Amino acid sequence: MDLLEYQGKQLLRSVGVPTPEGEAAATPEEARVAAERIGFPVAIKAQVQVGGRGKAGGIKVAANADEAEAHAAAILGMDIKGHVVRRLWVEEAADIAAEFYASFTIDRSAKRYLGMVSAEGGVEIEEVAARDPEAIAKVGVNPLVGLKDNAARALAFRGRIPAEHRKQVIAVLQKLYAAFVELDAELVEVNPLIANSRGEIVALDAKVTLDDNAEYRHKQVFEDFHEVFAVDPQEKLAKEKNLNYIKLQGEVGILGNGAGLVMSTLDVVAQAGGKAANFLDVGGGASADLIADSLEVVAGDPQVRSIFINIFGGITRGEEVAKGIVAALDRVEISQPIVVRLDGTNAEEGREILAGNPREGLHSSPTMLEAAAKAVELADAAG
Amino acid sequence: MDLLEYQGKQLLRSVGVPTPEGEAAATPEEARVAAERIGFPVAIKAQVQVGGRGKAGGIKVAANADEAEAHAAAILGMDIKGHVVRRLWVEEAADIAAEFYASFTIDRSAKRYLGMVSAEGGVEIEEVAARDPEAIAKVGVNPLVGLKDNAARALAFRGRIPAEHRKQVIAVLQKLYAAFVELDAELVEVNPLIANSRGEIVALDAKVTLDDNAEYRHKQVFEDFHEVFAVDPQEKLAKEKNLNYIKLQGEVGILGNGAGLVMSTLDVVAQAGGKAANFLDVGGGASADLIADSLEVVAGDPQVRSIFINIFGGITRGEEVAKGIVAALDRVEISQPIVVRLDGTNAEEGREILAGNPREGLHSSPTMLEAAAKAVELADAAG
Amino acid sequence: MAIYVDETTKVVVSGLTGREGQFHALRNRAYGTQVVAGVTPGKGGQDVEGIPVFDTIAEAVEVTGANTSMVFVPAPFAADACFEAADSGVELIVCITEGIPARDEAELYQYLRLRDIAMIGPNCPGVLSPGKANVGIMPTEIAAPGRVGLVSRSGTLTYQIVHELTQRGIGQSTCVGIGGDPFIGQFHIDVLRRFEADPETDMVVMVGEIGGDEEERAAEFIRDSMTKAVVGYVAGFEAPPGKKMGHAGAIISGSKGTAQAKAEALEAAGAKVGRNPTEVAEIVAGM
Amino acid sequence: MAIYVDETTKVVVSGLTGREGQFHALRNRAYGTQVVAGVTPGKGGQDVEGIPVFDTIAEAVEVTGANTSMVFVPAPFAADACFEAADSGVELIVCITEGIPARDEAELYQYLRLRDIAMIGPNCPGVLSPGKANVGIMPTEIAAPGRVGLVSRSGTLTYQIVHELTQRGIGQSTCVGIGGDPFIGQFHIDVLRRFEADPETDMVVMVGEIGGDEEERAAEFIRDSMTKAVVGYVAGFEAPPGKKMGHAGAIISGSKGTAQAKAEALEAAGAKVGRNPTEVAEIVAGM
Repeated sequence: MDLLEYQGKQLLRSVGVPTPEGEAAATPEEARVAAERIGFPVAIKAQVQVGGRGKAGGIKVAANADEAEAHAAAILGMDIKGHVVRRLWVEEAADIAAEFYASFTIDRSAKRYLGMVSAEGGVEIEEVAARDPEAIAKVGVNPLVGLKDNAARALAFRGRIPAEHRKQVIAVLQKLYAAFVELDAELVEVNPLIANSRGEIVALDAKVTLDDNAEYRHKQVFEDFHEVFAVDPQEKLAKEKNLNYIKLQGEVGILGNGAGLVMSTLDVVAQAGGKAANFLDVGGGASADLIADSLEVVAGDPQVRSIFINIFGGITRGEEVAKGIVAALDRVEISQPIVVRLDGTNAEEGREILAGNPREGLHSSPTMLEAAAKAVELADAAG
Repeated sequence: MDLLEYQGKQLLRSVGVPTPEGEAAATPEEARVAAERIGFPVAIKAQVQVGGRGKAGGIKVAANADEAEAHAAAILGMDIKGHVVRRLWVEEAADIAAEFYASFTIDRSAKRYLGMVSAEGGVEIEEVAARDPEAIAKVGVNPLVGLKDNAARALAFRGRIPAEHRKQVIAVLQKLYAAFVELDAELVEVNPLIANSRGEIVALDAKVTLDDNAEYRHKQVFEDFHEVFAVDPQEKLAKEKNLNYIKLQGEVGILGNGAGLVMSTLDVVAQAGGKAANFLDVGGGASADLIADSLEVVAGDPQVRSIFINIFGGITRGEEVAKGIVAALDRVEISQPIVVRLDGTNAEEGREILAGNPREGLHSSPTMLEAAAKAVELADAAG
Repeated sequence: MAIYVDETTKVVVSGLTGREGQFHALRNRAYGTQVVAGVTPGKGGQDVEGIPVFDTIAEAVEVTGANTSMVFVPAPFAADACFEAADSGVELIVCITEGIPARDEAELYQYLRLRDIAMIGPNCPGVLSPGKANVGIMPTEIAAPGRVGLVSRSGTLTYQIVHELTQRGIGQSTCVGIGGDPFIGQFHIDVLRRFEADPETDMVVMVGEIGGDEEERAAEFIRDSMTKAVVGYVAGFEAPPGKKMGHAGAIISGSKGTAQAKAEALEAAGAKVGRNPTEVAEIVAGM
Repeated sequence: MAIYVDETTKVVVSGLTGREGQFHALRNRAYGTQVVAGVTPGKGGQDVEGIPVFDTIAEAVEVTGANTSMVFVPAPFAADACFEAADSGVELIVCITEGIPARDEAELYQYLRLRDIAMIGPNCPGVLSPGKANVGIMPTEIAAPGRVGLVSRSGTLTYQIVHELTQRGIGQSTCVGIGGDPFIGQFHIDVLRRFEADPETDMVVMVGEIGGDEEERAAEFIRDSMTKAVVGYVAGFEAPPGKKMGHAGAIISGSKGTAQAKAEALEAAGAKVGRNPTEVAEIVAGM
């Protein structure tokens, strides 16, 4: 789960990382009240799960209450790289003496964690990496050993943190690492980590991604922060039904079992000249109900002009899939044509059920490639 | 540092291990007051750094205040295997349904930690090991990984903890392990760990040894618990002067540099027909002052009839040693004859200093073996 | 003799008394695999259709001589079961469980290195050596004994390719589903190394997907150290960056981990790469 | 060529700017050892009598090509310096520091196994290959080049024996002080293995003391795997049980770890055992 800036900051503050005073706001009026409580100048910051909001005009400083309200009104509703701003973070404007970068993340290649620090903060770290890779310290952390003092020091020294800030930066790094581990985070990134004019080190931004697999260990945190961020109503619906669904830009709706097979299905649809409208993996051993729910989600997307159901039975059984399709067609009006490819466990039984329940627009195809071609053809015809 | 029972229990209680209510007492009157506060029946328990106090009569149950005072009077001052009882622990008498054994310690052979659990508690674990080794579960714990749930479970299952107590015992094991690690303990042993009639698991005894090397990490704990337990006045004096001194039973006082060399010195004295009165390692790079302090401690032991100073200079320099000897002889009256063997760094200079300050009873010997023989001969002559 | 599992494999199943564990363990046994023990703490002494259940894996190993652990317990307890297996004396762990937190897997990965024990998974369909043993959840009907090795991150995608191979009369030596998580015990490269050394394997099909750089590393290994032919396939050309495509590990981070880059790396290493499962089978059939 | 340290050894000293570190590093250099760098965080860019100081060991290794770390920092920071050294690219760590908590050493021991790096110590006098290199605090005047290897837990006791050997005209290939703590990086057995393989060593003197069972394990190794003669010595026959004799590791626990048992194990393994340092030297001289 990608947290919003203010959510990440709340977590960091709870482990002792200094962050500026701030309050969340959802309306210009709330922003005004928050700003008055905090005192001026304040920064009004768009809360979106995407970088680059500063350049997009999503951060503005207000010198008084009227300005705060006006900025809030301007930022709320703004579209930043496809993310609509629905929430603001109002915080005391920072007094920046120096801007650094610090993060901990998972290093898949090295099979451990990775700490990164740079004295060049406040800009995208990829830019720094491109311009001067030596300006970024990278230190691997063995998960069994943790962030030893020497590793925290190495990050500060090699990241060229100035001597006068080094000690406090090292202390903050240790807290960030502790938060990274204790929260089961996949990413904890602070950019910029600033030194203010009093020499204090403060996290001025925070990007925290939590590991969804670890939700059971952090029920409260997930509950507190779980808002349906999805812009897309289909993604929202899928989330409610616990489906593994991702909205894409094409017109062929996809439903399959197994992440690899579904990815492969998107690819063969593209090879057949179409574009997938979504990724939807029903997982292993899907029931008829789950199949019906899934079909409803896919069909509800107005962009979808045909639907390709691609199932290779293993734990998932063909007759359950077929029953789910029939049940969904009974339950809701599905206007798009459907192509079904069933193989593997009990595929024969499944095909028989479908053959026994003929519907207009419900097609069967014996192979994945033929099914893809058919689905694309039907989508084109409906276009 | 070996903690007393009640000290260990205080630490275990602080990490959430249930222990009986109790109070320390140093006089029969204090014991009476404590007993009245706790309520009867109470157990009056001798606090000594040695096992087997139960058999020696160091634990008694009192049904009323008079009994409590009488038992306390009887136990205080008792000599248990050379340890004089100077402190009592008064605690609510236990209601024992079952007695188990649990410990965590350092396993030198396997280079990791070792957990041990047995359903046969309340007797010395060595007895159980001799009678039925299978009754003791032993599980190694990698320090980088910690006590995983499966290891705690394995201890409970293989230690034959009855099913009805297993879950709580596992929970206590996890707390004991956490205490073992967080306190930098060398040993945390609970024997017996009891189940009371309400099915609660309670630590009825506690043997905790802390790692002296880790004192700097637990300043408060060491300060709270650091009482001079030493029975021997020489050990007490040595502790005050920060010397590495152990009292032994012989008549030849020993002073050397380096633990291995001092152990070897005890051995050659025995080979020469004598017995060492102590182990004293002045360590590396000893100053004249330290040598003088050490000599004072050794000479102050009334059992000592001759003193053998055995120095092989490395970091320690011969002239410093010689100066220390001369200074000590100036500072205090030393009645025993002294044999000095100096070798290694600046031994020549040292020998010259000694030769330049001749004293009655101060002898030099060129080799360790000759010096040992001489020291034994002098001790015998003085005997 | 086959890689990872064969006739000598003796499986102890953590979570045998659970619904999933029981279902698949019995299927594995029905296929001829020696499923010798189950483990469920507190249920020691029971049995599941004749398979004895123990409280700990170590006890199961001691009594039954099990040499392979298969883990079916729910995610919150699965990493612990793998740690337990690592200390129990087995040589191989096959962890089917999906949804284990990355932190647990990261620690487990490093611990297994310390113990020098191979683990397949987590979040994988297991290993099938057709005609010899099946440890996991792969459907066996679609496979046939033969001399093509297969390694894949994905389950059903693997079945699809196995199915297409078998339909063309091409049997498999061993099919290995290594799992879709970022931290898994055996990566493509580890499996390729075993196939290269396996006298019963002539050719290898390697199925990758977006995310990480393991396919690129495997490509290096293919170029430098493999004498046997490799046919590659990579899923996820259409996957958008920054989205996890079902598998925790299937995510393009920035411009890293794309299917395009992986397919190109494999081709540059001399592997033929099919554009879809059918083409993969056709390439193998043509070799 | 000698074991652990020789002419090719390039030492980076953690704690070079401290009193002890500076004194011994300069002595080591005066003996001819290549002391190429020091490390003190925050003092990077300075130098100690021409030896450049860096902020981190990794940087020192990168710039100077150091292959051996010598650690002289105070106990609260010493284990961390060893962890740092383990990640820095050196092949050998010599940790002189005394008084490191056992927990830190236990974790360090397991981590070094994972990294496959050799560590001498902690709480040791270091390693001396007479005429080639000295890394540590051993006095070099008492040693002479030769073909007898020496391994010992103790400092001054080692010097005593080296001294007695040299006085009898017997030189040493390498003298290794492995340290007196319960968790040390290299135990007797590790050093014996290297001496057995070292073409410049003909015979080995092994000095043990009470505590643990490493001497017993070494005895097994001597019996099973050593072709070279071993002369043994064990200190602590007079040590009472339950008391730490100066070294954190020198303690008889119950009836375990006695000098008697260790000496007997060595003799049973075919080693001649001297009763005191002088007798050890005499036995070697007579062989």
